[in-house]
Amino acid sequence: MSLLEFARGPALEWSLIIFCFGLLWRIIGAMFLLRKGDISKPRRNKPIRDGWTGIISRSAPAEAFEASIRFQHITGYAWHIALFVSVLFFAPHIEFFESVLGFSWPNLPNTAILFTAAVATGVLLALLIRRATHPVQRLISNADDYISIFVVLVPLITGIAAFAHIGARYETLLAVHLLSVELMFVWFPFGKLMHSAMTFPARWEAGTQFGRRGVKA
Amino acid sequence: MNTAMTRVQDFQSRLQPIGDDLVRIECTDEQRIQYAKKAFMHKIDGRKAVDLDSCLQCGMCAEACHFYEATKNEKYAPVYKFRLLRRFYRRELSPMRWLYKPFTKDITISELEEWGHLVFDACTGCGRCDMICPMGIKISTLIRVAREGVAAAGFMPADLRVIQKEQLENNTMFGVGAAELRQLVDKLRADGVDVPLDKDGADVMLLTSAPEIQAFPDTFAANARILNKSGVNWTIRSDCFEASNAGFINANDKTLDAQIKRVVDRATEQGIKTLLISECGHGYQIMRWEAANELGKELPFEVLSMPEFMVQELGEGRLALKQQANGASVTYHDPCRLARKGGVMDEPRAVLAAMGFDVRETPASRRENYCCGGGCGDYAIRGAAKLRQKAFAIKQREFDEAGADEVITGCVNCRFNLMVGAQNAGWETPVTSLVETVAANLAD
Amino acid sequence: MSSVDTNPVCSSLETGNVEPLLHEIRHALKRLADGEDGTVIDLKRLPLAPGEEERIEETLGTGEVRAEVDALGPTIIQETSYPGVWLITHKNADGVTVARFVEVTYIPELLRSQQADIDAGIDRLEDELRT
Amino acid sequence: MRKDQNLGDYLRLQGVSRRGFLKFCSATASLMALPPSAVAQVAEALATARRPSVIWLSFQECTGCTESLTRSHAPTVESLIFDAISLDYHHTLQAAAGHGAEAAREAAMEENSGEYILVVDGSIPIDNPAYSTIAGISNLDMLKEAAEHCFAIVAVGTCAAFGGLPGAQPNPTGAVAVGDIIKDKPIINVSGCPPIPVVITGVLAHFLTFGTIPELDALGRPVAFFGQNIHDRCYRRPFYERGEFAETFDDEGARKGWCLYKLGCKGPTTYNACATLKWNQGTGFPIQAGHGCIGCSEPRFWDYGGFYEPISAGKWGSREALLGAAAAGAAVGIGSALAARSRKKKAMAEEEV
Repeated sequence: MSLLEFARGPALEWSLIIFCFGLLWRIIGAMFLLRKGDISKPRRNKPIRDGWTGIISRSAPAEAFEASIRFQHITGYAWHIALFVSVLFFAPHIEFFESVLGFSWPNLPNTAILFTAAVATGVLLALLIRRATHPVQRLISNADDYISIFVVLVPLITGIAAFAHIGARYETLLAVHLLSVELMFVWFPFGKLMHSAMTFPARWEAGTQFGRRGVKA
Repeated sequence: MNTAMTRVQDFQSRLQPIGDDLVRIECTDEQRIQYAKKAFMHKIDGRKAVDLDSCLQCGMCAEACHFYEATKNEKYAPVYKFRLLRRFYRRELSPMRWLYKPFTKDITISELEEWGHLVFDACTGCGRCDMICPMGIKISTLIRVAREGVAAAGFMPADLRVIQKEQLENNTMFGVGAAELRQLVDKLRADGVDVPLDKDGADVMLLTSAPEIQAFPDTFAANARILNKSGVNWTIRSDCFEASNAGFINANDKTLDAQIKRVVDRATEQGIKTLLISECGHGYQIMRWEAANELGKELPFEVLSMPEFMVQELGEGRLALKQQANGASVTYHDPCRLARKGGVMDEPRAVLAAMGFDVRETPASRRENYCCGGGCGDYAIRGAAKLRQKAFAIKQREFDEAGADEVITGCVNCRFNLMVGAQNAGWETPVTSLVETVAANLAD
Repeated sequence: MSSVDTNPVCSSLETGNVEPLLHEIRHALKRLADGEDGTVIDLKRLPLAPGEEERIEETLGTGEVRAEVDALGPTIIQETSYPGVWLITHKNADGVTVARFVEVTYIPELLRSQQADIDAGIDRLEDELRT
Repeated sequence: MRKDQNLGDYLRLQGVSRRGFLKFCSATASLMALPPSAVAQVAEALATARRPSVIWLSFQECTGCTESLTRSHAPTVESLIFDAISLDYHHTLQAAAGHGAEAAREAAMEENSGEYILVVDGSIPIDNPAYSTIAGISNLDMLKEAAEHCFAIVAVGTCAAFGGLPGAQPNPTGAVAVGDIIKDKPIINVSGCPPIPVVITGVLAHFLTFGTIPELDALGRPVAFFGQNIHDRCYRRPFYERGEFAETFDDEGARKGWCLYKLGCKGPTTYNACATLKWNQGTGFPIQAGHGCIGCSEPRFWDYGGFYEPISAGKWGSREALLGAAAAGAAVGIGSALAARSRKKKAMAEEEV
């Protein structure tokens, strides 16, 4: 079995199994802890609307905070948009998703993807440098933070290398790229990459809890 | 120096002579850690679990914290303040605790001691960080649990422990009890202000607070004048007038619940329809939003803050206010527990607008307003005075940018803290009370 | 086989290799004019889309000289419309192209009479005269 | 051509002029993927080259490789290369038969011991050597014997190079490649199913010209022909860059000649010279004909998933496995939450005591 076959076959299967297993384990394990309903008389009783407000409003900081967190705001958006465009709209990726999900969607030109991947890599490196140097981030960071950056950075770098044929033959680079993505899948449920799933229940709670007091989340 | 400032200084002096030896806690380090963990264990529910499991460690919350902004001390980042709780959660309650435990440090006694400073001196629980978190984590509620753990371990500042002990045991705060209230009522009656003390069968029961009676009797008087003017059937009980809750400030559930129960029982007994909270931010938050949940039953009465009550009375036409002739400008300082945590933001502005004030907002106001710097008992912690003063510089800058003639607020705690800060900083814009302003502008 | 049109819309295909090739020819010509050596480019080693070779031919055009060498099948040597740029097509006895070069030079080597052939020619001529 | 004659003399005797020889050298250099500037060097080498003896063994094969070679060559320049070598044994092509043929092989091996080139097409069964025999000699024995005194081995076709079709799962004969058996001789793998004929002749031309082993890649293939993948040299590559793909074999994209990646083209992982040398006298190659590359010059290409499955597609067990994992995860999640709840309750009860 070649490295590429291993990456495309058993490694992929097991990483996705661990991913699905861990994802559900963590979300359900956290949400199913005991919680009591709030019985204070709500000022406003529109929990669904407020929940959605929470999910949407936390996508952008309030005006009063904008100046102090502009760097995170801009890099946060640049990172996520560049990452998602690179992941979701590169033709070979779409073929991969189709093989897993069973449906596909239109792709973007490779030059556009190369640009977004370069942006994502650059931004992530900038964020890594900031994490290692900014006093607050340096203080609060633990192994999870650095591992999470690492497992996302490696697929980006190997992906660009595979695309540009830098360093090794295409099939080797492709295999390494796949393996690095699989490493990310495996790490995902156990580290803070889970924020991409947890953000919904967490923001929803913020929306409903503030909403019932008449405060916009 | 005006009389209000004199009274404030007098009140401040009451906070001074508390000796640490009065409240020394005798227990082993292991016991302290166990107490902290037990508090954590109690308070982590499904909601907090989701929050604790969601943190991105982005550090943005630091930018919302006035203590971090004032000092740039990275340990004041809100995310750091609940770190002990997060570690406990990861070790003991999180879904993946079996995996995390070997990689997560246990809580140590020296950490608990250090956090005593971080969660008491350097956190007013204002919740501004809740507003910035991109994940929607209710950070201040997590820090509050951390505070409960640290308090349970006996690392709360002695200043606060004394207050708690006093309220639990004597039902007084800063030495203010029924006698002091009666004394003030008598004085007001002599001045021609009627106060229906201990009147049975009233519809509205007013809660005031020790600092109000002691430092801001004019505020108390203003409440009475407004209530009398609107003509509601109200009362204040000499055995149950305190809105402040030392249990809340000190993060001690026993005291918190005892005080809530005292108020709810008395109000229920009297069959009152409305519990009205004078200018006490946390008193409002507790009675309006926490009491029912703490007692596990819905309250048989409604809870209103003074601004809400005034808007209601203005709307019903039972109150009328004089218009400002000269178009004086004011800035309203949102007490965090009334605004972010209470939802009362439109009402005070409506009342000020009804008097024709030119209301000028600070750059950050309403739900993003900066804390006065002394909330949640912080103003009573002597060791945190310097820190508070640094944070005051932010308020000063904000108020200066708004550029109004006067700062008005709806919480005696905020007012007290702002006045002390202003006094120390030599900043001269007057800080006054909303109800006092209304009382001074009641139309005949 | 070559009569089968495998790409009915081949004119729309482009590898993007044509233009760089033309630039390479231009540089080679300049070098030649500056007194440096000539250059030979092997067209069979370039990935070209169907139709692109024809485009190169069209762009280069035909010049004044056209010669055909008959050695192991025909070889067509065509000067293009750019003097100094020659298109050399080696075919086998069946007329199938086996190699194709662009040669940038004053005169392609293959046009010259070769010393070995001259020597052989002298021998043959002498034999002829002897008889 | 006598064996002691060099190629230059031989060609001259055939009436090939110096011009003709130069043309032959140009074509040969082009064939070997050498730069045009190497023609002089090639000419010099070829003029003095000795005629090599070649023994061609066919094992478990379909004769496609031989067909590829013989069908393609007309009386061309390449054919001169064949004329220039001494093909002493090739059981499909030779006139001799039976014992005579085997005798010729043995004679050639003896006469050119240590110098002859052994060409092999087809794989070798090792589960039971009797699965494939020639003149009663098993392929395994014949290969070992012929390889012992050869100069080098050229494994022609994917079967000889990597085990090929006979080695496809479940590999009933235990077919292996030449390189799996012979370890002490240089082996040049000319893979492909079949290989491009000019690549076969190109490798022979290299021997003829330089008498050395050409530079090889990690899989033992000549870098000159297998150094780049199809994708990098494909004329449809610009469509890949622009993200223009044929989605089916009869859609607008297919008609417009867009990239066949999504239709399973293995170009990016296949190393061969199809995109430049092309097939059928340079007419075209599979991608040009509208079908993706199937990767025939790569080891185990037939076991590599579907020919029409994109290379980036994952090959994994089943969605059921993922659903099962998710269900198990949910169960563990609920279990851990229930355990945490009971821990909490226990802790609370303790305090009340």
